[in-house]
Amino acid sequence: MTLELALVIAALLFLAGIALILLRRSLIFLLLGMELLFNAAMVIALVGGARWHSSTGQVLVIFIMALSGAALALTLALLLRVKQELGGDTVDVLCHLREEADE
Amino acid sequence: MTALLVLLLALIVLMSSAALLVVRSPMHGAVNLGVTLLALGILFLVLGAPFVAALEVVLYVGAILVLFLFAIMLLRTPVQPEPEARWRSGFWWPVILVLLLAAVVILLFTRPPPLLTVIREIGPVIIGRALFGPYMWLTEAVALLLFAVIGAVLAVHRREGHDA
Amino acid sequence: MSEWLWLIPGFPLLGALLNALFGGRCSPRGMGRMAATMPFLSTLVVLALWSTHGRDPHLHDRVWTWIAVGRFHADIAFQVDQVTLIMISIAAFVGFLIHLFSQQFMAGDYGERRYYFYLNLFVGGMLVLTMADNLLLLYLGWEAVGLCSYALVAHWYRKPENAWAGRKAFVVTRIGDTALALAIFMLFAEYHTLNDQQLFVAVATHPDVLVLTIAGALTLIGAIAKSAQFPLHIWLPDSMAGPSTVSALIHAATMVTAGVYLCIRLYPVFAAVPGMLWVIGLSGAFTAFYAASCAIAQVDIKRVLAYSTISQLGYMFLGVGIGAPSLGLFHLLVHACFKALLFMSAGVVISVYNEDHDIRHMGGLKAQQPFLRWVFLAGIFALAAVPVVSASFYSKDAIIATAFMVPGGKLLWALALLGAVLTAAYAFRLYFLIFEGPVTPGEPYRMGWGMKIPLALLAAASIGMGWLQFPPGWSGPDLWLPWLAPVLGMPPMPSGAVNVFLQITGSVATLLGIGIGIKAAQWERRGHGFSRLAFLSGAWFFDAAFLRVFPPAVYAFARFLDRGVERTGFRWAFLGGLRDGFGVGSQLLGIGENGLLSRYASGMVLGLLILLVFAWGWM
Amino acid sequence: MVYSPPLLPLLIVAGAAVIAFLGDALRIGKIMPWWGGGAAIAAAISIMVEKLTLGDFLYWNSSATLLGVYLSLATAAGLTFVAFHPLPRKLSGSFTGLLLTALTGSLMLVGGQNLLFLFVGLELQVLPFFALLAWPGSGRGALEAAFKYALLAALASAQFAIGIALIYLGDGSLAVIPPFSGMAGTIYGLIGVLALLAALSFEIAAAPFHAWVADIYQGAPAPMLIFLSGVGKVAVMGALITLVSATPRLQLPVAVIAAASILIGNLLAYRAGHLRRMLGHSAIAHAGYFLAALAAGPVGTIAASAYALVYGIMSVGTFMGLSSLPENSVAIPWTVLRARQPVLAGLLGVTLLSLAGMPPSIGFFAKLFVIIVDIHGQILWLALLVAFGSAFSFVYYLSALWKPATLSNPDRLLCRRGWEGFAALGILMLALGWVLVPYGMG
Amino acid sequence: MNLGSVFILLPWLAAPWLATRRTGGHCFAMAVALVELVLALVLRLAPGMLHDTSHALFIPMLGALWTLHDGLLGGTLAVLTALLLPISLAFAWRLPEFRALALAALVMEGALFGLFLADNVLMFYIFYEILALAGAFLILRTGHKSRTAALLFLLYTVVGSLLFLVALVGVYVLHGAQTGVYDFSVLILADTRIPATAGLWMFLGMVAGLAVKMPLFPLHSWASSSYGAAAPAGSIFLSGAAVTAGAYGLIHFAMPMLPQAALQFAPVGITLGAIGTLYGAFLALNADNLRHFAAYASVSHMNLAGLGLFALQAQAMRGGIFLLIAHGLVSAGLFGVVAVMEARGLTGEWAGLGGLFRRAPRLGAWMLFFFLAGMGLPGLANFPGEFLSLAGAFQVLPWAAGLATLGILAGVIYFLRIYERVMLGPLNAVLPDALADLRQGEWLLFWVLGLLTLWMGLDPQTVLAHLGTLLSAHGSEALGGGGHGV
Repeated sequence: MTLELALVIAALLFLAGIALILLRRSLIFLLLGMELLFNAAMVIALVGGARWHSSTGQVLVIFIMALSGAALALTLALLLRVKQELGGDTVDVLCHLREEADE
Repeated sequence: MTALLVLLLALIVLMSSAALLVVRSPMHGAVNLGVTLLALGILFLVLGAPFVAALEVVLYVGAILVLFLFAIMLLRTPVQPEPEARWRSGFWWPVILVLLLAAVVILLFTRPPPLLTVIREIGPVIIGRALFGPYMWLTEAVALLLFAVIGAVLAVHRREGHDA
Repeated sequence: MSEWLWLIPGFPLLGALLNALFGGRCSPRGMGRMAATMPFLSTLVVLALWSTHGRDPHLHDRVWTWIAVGRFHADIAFQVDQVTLIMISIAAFVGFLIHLFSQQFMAGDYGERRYYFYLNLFVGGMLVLTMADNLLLLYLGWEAVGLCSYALVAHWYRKPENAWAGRKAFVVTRIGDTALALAIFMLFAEYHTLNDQQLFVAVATHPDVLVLTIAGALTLIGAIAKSAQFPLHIWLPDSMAGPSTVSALIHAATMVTAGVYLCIRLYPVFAAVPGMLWVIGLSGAFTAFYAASCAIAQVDIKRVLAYSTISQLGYMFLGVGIGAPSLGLFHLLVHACFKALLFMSAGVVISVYNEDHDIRHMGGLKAQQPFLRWVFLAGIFALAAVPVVSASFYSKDAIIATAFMVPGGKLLWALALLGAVLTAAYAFRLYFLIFEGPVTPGEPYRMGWGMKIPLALLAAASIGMGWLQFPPGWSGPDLWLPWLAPVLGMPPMPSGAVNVFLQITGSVATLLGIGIGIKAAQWERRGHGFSRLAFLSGAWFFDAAFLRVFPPAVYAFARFLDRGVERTGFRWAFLGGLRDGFGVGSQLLGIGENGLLSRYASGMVLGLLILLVFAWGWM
Repeated sequence: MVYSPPLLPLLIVAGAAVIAFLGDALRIGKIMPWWGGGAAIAAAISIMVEKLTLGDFLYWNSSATLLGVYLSLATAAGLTFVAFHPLPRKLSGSFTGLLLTALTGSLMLVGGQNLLFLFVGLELQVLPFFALLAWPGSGRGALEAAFKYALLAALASAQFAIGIALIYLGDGSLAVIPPFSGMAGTIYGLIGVLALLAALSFEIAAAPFHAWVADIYQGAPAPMLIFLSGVGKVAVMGALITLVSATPRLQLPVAVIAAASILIGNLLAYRAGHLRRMLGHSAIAHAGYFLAALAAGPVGTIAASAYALVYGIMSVGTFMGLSSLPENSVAIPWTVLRARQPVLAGLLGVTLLSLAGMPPSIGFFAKLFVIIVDIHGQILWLALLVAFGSAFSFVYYLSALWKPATLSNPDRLLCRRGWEGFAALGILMLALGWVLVPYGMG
Repeated sequence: MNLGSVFILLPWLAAPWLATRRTGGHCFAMAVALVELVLALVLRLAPGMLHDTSHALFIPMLGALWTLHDGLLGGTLAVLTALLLPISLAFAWRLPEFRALALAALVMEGALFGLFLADNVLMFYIFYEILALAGAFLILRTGHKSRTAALLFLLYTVVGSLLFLVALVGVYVLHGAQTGVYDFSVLILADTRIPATAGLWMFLGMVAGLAVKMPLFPLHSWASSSYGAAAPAGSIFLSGAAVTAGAYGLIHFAMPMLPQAALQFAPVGITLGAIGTLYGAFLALNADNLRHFAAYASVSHMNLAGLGLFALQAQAMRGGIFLLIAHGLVSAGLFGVVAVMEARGLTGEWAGLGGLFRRAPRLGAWMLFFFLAGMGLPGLANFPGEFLSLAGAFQVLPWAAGLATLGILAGVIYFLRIYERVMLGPLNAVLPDALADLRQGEWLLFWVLGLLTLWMGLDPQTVLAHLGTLLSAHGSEALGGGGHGV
């Protein structure tokens, strides 16, 4: 039962992450949502590790952790520049590149 | 027993992520994320991964969340004229999308194959052996990546980029 | 057998080519001389032919292979038999006379070179048509003369109505050409040959009645259109817009007879289908009557003659239809002479009256133009078939008489006889209005020898040509029918009391007609002649109705296809629809591309969702 | 794990990357692009040497070898080209390092036979672009593009992570080949594979994961797009080839995604007013053609790798050409170009035609292979869709070719050098088809 | 390098050279065109010269791509092409866009030669596409310089030809699956056994690709805008030479590959051809200017040719091919007339014309000549083709052929109506006073075209006799006579 429940937690994390990314306006929250997604992946990997009694699950988690951390650091750096140069930290400020209404 | 604990953890995750969804201040968001991450740390312990649990607390709560906090502080505008809108414009379609996604995930989990219930703990030694054994070159690759991230962040924050 | 038959059409065609090549370098006068020489040379060759093979001509000359694919084989090859010999004699000789006449008549015209080009081409085309040994070559000549007819009717192109008349002539005859082409296709599809003689053999051995009926009907349509028979006669009165010489040559002597000639040539095909001949006869008899009834109400000198031509051609068809093609051919010959004469004379009359065609504005010309009066009168005699002294009496009346003899021929006979009355009437009405009565002076006009000789020759022929073949029961020359019998057979001839009755009724009809004609001329002068009868002068309103219906329908259909189908269907609906459809699709999809990050993420999640649904369905 | 020969190319590139990062600090950044180019060529040579050798995690099979050599050479060509471009003047050491890191990731993607390996490769390939797209001196649009790319790519990475975690949960192994035969046995594995497909489809901008691509093409500096499009996407295509050929059941979803991409990409490109956006949208369609080849099953693999290769070459050609124009050009100023850079104009023209699939350019042969394998695989409808899409693409490629445009900023037209390279690329694009054909069919 | 390759590549090499010139190039282009004409005649009259296939670019699985053969049909059409190019260039001589026109036409010529000589269907396809692109370029850069028209032209061709490609690949894959030999050579592909339904679909695809070029009826809409937009001198080449590519592909590739399907398709093809003939005729009747008129007349004729080709019957096919060639000459004459008029500032709108014969009788005479040829007057070039097509098709599908025969009637209606509008009647007041008649050079050109037209009409057998052997070249009895008979 534990593993299934852990998977439910992963699903919860996944859904929450997706909801954050899709619904929130502030870019920070979008990044928070991203972290939830990575955590969901980690939970699943650990469930897998537990299921197969293998260390691979944990190795996977460690890699995910490292890579998501790296990505996050870089994205936050970009976010700071976005704030400085585009003057905001919401999705709405990223609106200059878009399909023109008409040619 | 463990099932109850996990259930409790699930509740915590549910509540904190729900809170994450609705709180206005990024700081509150970060705190809620922290709660979630700590709950996950416990979950990792339950799943027999003490090393990863420790890493979760140390790396995620300790490093990444702090990174967030710094970023939030750097981002904060001195004067907050009005509370920002919580949701992005065009709210309902994504909501429906999320609900549908939830429905599909639930449907998919109605037919799970049975999972093994006996959880054995796998300690840091084994993990370390794995990381520096078969996965050594991958670990090196991640090292390269971190190296690259340093270079990248440096480049991203290079001020005089505009040749001005 | 005779490798020089091609010279006959070759000379005029060469003339046309020389004209086209060097026309710009020569004076129109010189061109005219050259052009006139060519049919003269042809005539010489024809004369040589007469002298060498006149008794029993059977000549063939294959020049080169024209089109040969599989069994579809058509040569440029000429053949001459009795019928052909008559036809080429007419075409070459009358053609030459008209060239001669034109030397003075057309001098100084603004399209003189062009005129001679087409005139030469026409003679050449007509000779090819008549001499062709296969249907395809015949079709070539057929179309070539149609073209020349168009070009010459529209000769004075600066007046839009002339150009229009030419076009009408070509288009209406082309209806027949199309039918003829279809007939050729059918015959080829059935008998796999285009050669006349092989075709006749095949038809005789395997008569497929259905095919022959349809093909015969189509051929008949072709002949009718070319020979201006009802209901496709409508082009001929309008084509009087051309010079009178053209009317004389093309619309009286030669081209319009091509239809009759075709029927005579393909006589075995028609004869193979029961009833087909009678239809031809009916068509001819009705046209003869109908056109005569119209002619009597015309006031334009050339239109009188045009309707008269239609009517006379009707008699020729009647001749073919009653199984007497040799009589039809006889009348064709006679008619060629007197109608060419009448048209040329009419041209002079019109010139005298300063291009006024209205016969009510004429009168008493006999004093001013005595020579013209006499030759014209000879033509009128022939037209009216004045007994004994006119050629037509021997040809036309023979046809009418024979019609009485064939089964189902009483109706045809009655119509033809009625037509004969009317013919005599309008002929003398015409003559009296122009040459008799109070004098309306015209311009002085002096005919040169170049004009007088052709007129005199033709007048003589109009009177004397009939003496080739006396009616049955008369003692006298009996040259025509026996000579033609090897190719066309002997027609059924009346004899005995019936013969006498028929000859008397024919003569009486003519005399009655003359009487009516003289009266009609008087009525006309007083202002209440037949021309007041709109039904008759409007040719039973047939032409008007035709014009009211067909051209507008064609143009409307073209407009419909253009606006309705091409522009609306293909361009607006199909291409435009595609363009707009793509545009709208693109625009709708572009909504997703509004730069909003969350929306992009939504797209990805949507994709994931679809894949997950997919997985769910898969499990 | 000890050193195994197949790793050699990766080690060369990674080592060179580390040195390049240090290059700035050592003030030898100026020569770093050349250094990187040399390293990439060395990697290409070593890949050819290592052809068909099997390592633990990676296998240089024929398509991997082909794409690996191509990726190395394309990076080398791009680096030497960029060496003349003003954009990476500063920090060219870091620039080179990041590109070599991305190349490392790309090679891992192409040759990887292990999901974790692929994941690391993906991250290694994607992360440098976060920075590269927003390279200093490239303006606000580039920043926006970079951030959008970063966020969405992170989302895709998360999906990828979830995907491999699920597969691991289902199969207990991270190797690509062995367990996947039983993939359908568990729902975890199935969902996992689909998540991988979604993530990789995002990276090659296949619909409906395509939304980012036009914005990024529009905003990002053209020199970076040489690599993003001509290297990054091709590498991900290589990973997709590995994944799909190992998982036959994916053919149907791949076919659906391919069809959607062809339709949506072409439709979007139809109205795009901006040249770059048009190219972005058409890239969606190209991803569709690639996937269409992949959907044909085993026979499609070769055609798919050929298409990936061709697509890469065309992208390199396009963006090298566009790199010489001012960044904000919405159309190609043909008249000026013809007068001042005729070779460049010729290259761009040939490239556009090749993208449209005009014979006898390589673009045509690539599409021909796609059609052949689709018909061979009995997915006629997809073959027809490829054909129609290709025909439709003439509309927008040719209007890009015909649209009269003036040069907004004539001074920014790069005039120095490069024409030999352009000419070589153009000839390559015309002639390679003939060389490629035997490979593609053999 | 054998002569055939030189033949194909020479115009392609000349074109870039022309492109680099800023001015002039007239004589160069003309010289190349004339050299090509000589080469074409040499290749046509001495056909053994091509048999050397050692230069074939052999590629596994696609076959020997660059193999040339010396088909009589291809050679004949190549002569036509080579003939039309100098004529087209001569009519364009004084145009400001001469170089663009010459460039496009040279590329088209090379592509046409390539596809006439190609043995490999893929090669044919490649040349076919290049032809389309060059044609679009021609439309884009000459005359009205209409982008829409060029795009429409290209799109129609490209969509169609990609369908052709899909069908071709279908045959190729089937053949490969059956024999293990993957090769695009038509000689090899013709041996494929193809299931009836699939074959029919494939044939439809091929017809869509090839008929669009002719253009056959439902696929014709590009024609009027293309011919209407390009400079008339360019339209000469476009309508006279380029259209033959589609028909050639049909005869030489599509039908031999799928003979059974071709036979099945025959009634549909004949019907479409018949409809198209009349449709084009009626549209020509309602055309709003001279260019569109000539365009629709061309469409009408090509549909008649298509009718002949689809009938798969000895007379009809030869007639169709003959009409194709004749149409090249006649269309050159028609568009030549338009070109001459446009060179004198006459736009071809009806409102600006009328009574022109008075000013330019030579032009009027030639116009009438080509109109007459166009309406299928016997003795001129179109007639043998039209008549044979119809006579042959009549044996296959009488009612449709009968319908198409009405085109003979329609021809006289629209040609004469337009002639009357342009040339006859009173002089239009808006016509410029100083309207020159034909110059010496133009007059000579018309004579060349005219004599050829006359020769083709009077002695078609010279051409037809050679066409007789071409259809059996593939050993395909279905086309030679086993189809719908002789």
